[in-house]
Amino acid sequence: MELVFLLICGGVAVIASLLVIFARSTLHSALWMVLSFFMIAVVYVLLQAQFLAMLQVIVYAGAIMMFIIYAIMMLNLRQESRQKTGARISKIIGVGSLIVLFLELMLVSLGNNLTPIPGPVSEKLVATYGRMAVISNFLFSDYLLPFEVVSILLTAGVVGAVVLAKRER
Amino acid sequence: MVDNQSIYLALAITLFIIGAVGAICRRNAIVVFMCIEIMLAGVGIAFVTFSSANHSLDGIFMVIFVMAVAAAEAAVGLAIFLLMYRKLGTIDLDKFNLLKW
Amino acid sequence: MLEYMTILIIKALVAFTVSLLIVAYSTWIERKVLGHVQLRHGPRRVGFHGLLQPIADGIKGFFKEELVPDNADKPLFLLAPVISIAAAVALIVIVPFGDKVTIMGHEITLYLTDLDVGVLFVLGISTIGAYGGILGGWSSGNKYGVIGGLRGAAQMISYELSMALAVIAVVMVSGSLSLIDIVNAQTGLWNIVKQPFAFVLFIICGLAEINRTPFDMPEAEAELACGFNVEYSSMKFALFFMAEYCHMFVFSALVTTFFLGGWHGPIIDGPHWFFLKTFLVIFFCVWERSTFPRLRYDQIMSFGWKILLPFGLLNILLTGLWMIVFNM
Amino acid sequence: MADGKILTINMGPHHPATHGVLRLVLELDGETIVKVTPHIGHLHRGIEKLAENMNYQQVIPLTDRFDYTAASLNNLGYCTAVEKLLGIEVPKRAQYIRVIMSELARIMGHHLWIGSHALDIGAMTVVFYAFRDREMIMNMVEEVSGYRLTPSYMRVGGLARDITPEFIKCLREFIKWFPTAVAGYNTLLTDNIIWRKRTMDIGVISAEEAVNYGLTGPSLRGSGVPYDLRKVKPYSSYDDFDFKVPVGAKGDVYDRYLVRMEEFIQSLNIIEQALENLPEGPVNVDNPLIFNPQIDDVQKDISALIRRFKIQCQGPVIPEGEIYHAVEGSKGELGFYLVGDGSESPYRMKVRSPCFILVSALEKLMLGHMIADAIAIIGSIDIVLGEIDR
Amino acid sequence: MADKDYILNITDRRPTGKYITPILKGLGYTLKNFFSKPITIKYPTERREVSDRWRGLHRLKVDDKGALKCVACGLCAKICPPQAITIVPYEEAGQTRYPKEFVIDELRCIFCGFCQEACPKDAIELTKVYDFVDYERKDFIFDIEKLKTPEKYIFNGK
Repeated sequence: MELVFLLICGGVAVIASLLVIFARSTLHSALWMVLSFFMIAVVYVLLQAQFLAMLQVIVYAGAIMMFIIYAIMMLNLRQESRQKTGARISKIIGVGSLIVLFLELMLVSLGNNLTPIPGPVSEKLVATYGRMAVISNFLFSDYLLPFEVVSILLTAGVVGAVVLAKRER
Repeated sequence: MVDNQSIYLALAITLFIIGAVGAICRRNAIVVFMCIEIMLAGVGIAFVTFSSANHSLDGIFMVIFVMAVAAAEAAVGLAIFLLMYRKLGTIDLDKFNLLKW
Repeated sequence: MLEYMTILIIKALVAFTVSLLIVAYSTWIERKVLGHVQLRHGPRRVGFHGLLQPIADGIKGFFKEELVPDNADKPLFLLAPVISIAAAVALIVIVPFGDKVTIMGHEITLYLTDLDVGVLFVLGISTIGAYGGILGGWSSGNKYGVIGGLRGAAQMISYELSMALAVIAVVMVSGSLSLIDIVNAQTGLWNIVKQPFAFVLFIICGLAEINRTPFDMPEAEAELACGFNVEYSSMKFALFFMAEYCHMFVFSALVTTFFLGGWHGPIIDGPHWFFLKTFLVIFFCVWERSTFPRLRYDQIMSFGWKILLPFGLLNILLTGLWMIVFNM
Repeated sequence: MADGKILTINMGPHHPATHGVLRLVLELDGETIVKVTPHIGHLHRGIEKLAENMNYQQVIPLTDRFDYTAASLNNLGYCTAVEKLLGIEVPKRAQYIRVIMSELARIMGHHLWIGSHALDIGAMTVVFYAFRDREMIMNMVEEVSGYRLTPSYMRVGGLARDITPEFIKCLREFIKWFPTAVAGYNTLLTDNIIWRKRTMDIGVISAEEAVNYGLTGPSLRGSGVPYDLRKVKPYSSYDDFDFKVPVGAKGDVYDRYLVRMEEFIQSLNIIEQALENLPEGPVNVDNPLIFNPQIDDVQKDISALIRRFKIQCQGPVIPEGEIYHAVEGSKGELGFYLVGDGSESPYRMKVRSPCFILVSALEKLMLGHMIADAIAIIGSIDIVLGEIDR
Repeated sequence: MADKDYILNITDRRPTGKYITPILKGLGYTLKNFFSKPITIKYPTERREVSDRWRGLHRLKVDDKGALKCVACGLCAKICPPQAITIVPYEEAGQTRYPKEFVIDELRCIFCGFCQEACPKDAIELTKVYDFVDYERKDFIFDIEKLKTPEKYIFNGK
């Protein structure tokens, strides 16, 4: 069951991601992107990370992609300029080396079965509290500092965005 | 026979590479931005895979923080694109050769 | 396993049928209530007091001419209403109609699923619904549509935040993200008493999310001539329309769940209380629509960001302090 | 759209908020209006030209169709202009009834205004309450004239027929009821924070600019200029009545709104006074060249028959000369410029329609506001396309 | 504009402050109206009574003997502002004149009632029939036969 879902969702995610690159209209790219994120959210669910899946939907599909689509519409990028710059040497080298990297990584990941090291979250813990409770307990104890740092980062991001986008009058 | 975990990892790697290829090949700034998000998503899957294999939450928290960073990145990035569009009339990255304005 | 699946499928069918009937009849309620508020009768030709009107509308929707504008982005134009309705219907999954009942020896829960992250699911999926509007407006190639879509997107993003803040306060007093737990936490005292400010905040933001009157920016018919769905006709328009009412139903159900104690009520708990409260909230939606003028786009934005957001944060702060002081 | 890219949109002629067939070409920067080009003429019927080939009586139904929301006021303006040219004075009773009819018409016009204005801003219910009350007036107008929207009730030299007791009964009921209805509109709109947000400080025009643009009526009075022809140049016994002219101060949409809301009450006040002091007597001038003899006389008296033929075929013969006469319409100064050349039809009829001039101020009012404000502004100056295009 | 005591300054009516109460009042007002009786009628099964002076479809009156009162003087055709009336008179020696043709184009007609006012024989009147409908333009050109019985053309909801 899990495998079937995984293969379907993973496949769709990969295809959608490819279409992000190959779609002509920027808006279509963005929409394929949304689909891809959705599928990744499903993959997170399969990995028992419902919280992450919902975050993925809310943050990526809901907020970030909405921003991007908003920007695309505001800039009115209906069709990209069609002229080709030709495959530059640097691009070919880049893509080539990426493909090599891809093959290497695939070999590593498919070849070796990684042995799990048991961490602090046992099945029992999850069963007693529920996944969300466990996550929140850890988030607000062990990971409090990173959490606060991230909030500062977000604030900085908001301030930066406002400063940048503010029209000089 | 490969187990599920390897497939998750393969998916993560594929997404990462697709994102990287897109980031290299495309010139539209917004598409490049989205490709980077795909790379982050691939990394995220890898994190969660390991996390679930190891019964640890570290991977999940990593992804949560990555998402927060991505959100901040989106806000600032789009503001920059807007500004760039205002300045140059395009968001083609090849035309984007100013170091400061 | 087989028994479990069968029950689940039957439950899903029943839940969706009931929900979609309510959705269909909320259009009837809307027209009837608006009619009577405005000293009219409302529909009354089709069936007794127009009770068959939704069906007549549906049939009419099927037989209308399909129009696709020339400079429309055709795939997106077709996709947009589908996204809209799909996101709206997906929300029905988490609506808790009632508690467990025993039918023919089987213990059946009157909700489709008890998601651990139910609240997040609501917030996430409701944003997806906005894509329908924004894409519909954009893809029809109509300037009014584009403006409507842009307004819809901006409004959605802005009010999602305040809505989340209102819900967080509820989650704080209930101690769970699961809707079932939230309802169960209100056995004695409803959240509207515990969290009156969050209630007001949620109602305001919810009205903005479902694009009802003081905030019906995307389709402000007076200024944008119907906004995002201006080029839609026939069943595609009907889908948008249904999505809107479906959102209204889900919103009402959520208000009931979060603040009005769900299926709890005097004498006997049960789904009848849930439906009664939901209908009251739907009535409120229609009623306020008939009363208020529409805000302006920039006013909605500044209202959301400058008033509701700080208000929501303050509410959370006060709730937290309250909980610390009284050690709940 | 953003960033200096201008989006041009056509608002109208098919648009729910342009009050008919006004076409506005709006140039938008984001949602802010940077240029407004009104296009008019979609409803042009050539009434001024038509009038040149009709006798003075036949023009009356045409005048109904200028400002069809308040038709009796147009009748009044035209008839008083012709009477002035003829140099006759209608009996006091006719004058009072004319005042009642035209004030009812003003209320009718304002009803339509408040309904559509509120509907434009999103308050969809007010229009039905306004029409409930407008319906009462319509019934009264129907009672005396036989038609609801285009009564053609006035004639050169008086009225078509006298009013009926039923009319007076209805009118008394209306006078009793109407303040409650206005209070209802106030409940729904005046204090409502959303309404205030939408109307305050929108479409501001200063008193000086308003005068320079030639605005009249409530749109001018909203800017604080107490110019009301009923007080400034009283006609048709308006100086007999005691009423106030409401003026605003800022000249924004809200001030214009308040002015009109107050005019509801003032008009009702005038009607009440006119009804209480309604003199007895005939309703037509006793002038054999103008007064159409009764049907009973016609069938008995050959001279009456001849007079009827004369009057109906030819109408009153207007001496050579020209006249400009204006009345205070529900939208502003409604002026009739008539040139008589001694024949049965006017040599030239020119209508100074207030809405035509109000449209010219649209650009001034709208620039720098948003689309949503544009429709609030159109609503606030209360234009009727029938009067603009004529 | 000598004395200005008629000016009523309304600037002091601009309300300040109040946010919540007006909104609640407005809601209360609409709720009150929700429970009041609708004022609309269910046309065409219910019809409102129009006034006696109603200017509807024309009728050519007949006298006691069933003959048209009209003598085809043409006054109505002359006064008619949109010129909707066409009359062809006919007269035999020693007889009263009567209209050979009397056609009113009801699509041109603006129902001003001037014909009724002009008629020296009280032969034409405007009835209370206001809702006559048909499918083709030619059906609205009413001749003598149709004008004698305007009641037949009342819309009955079919």
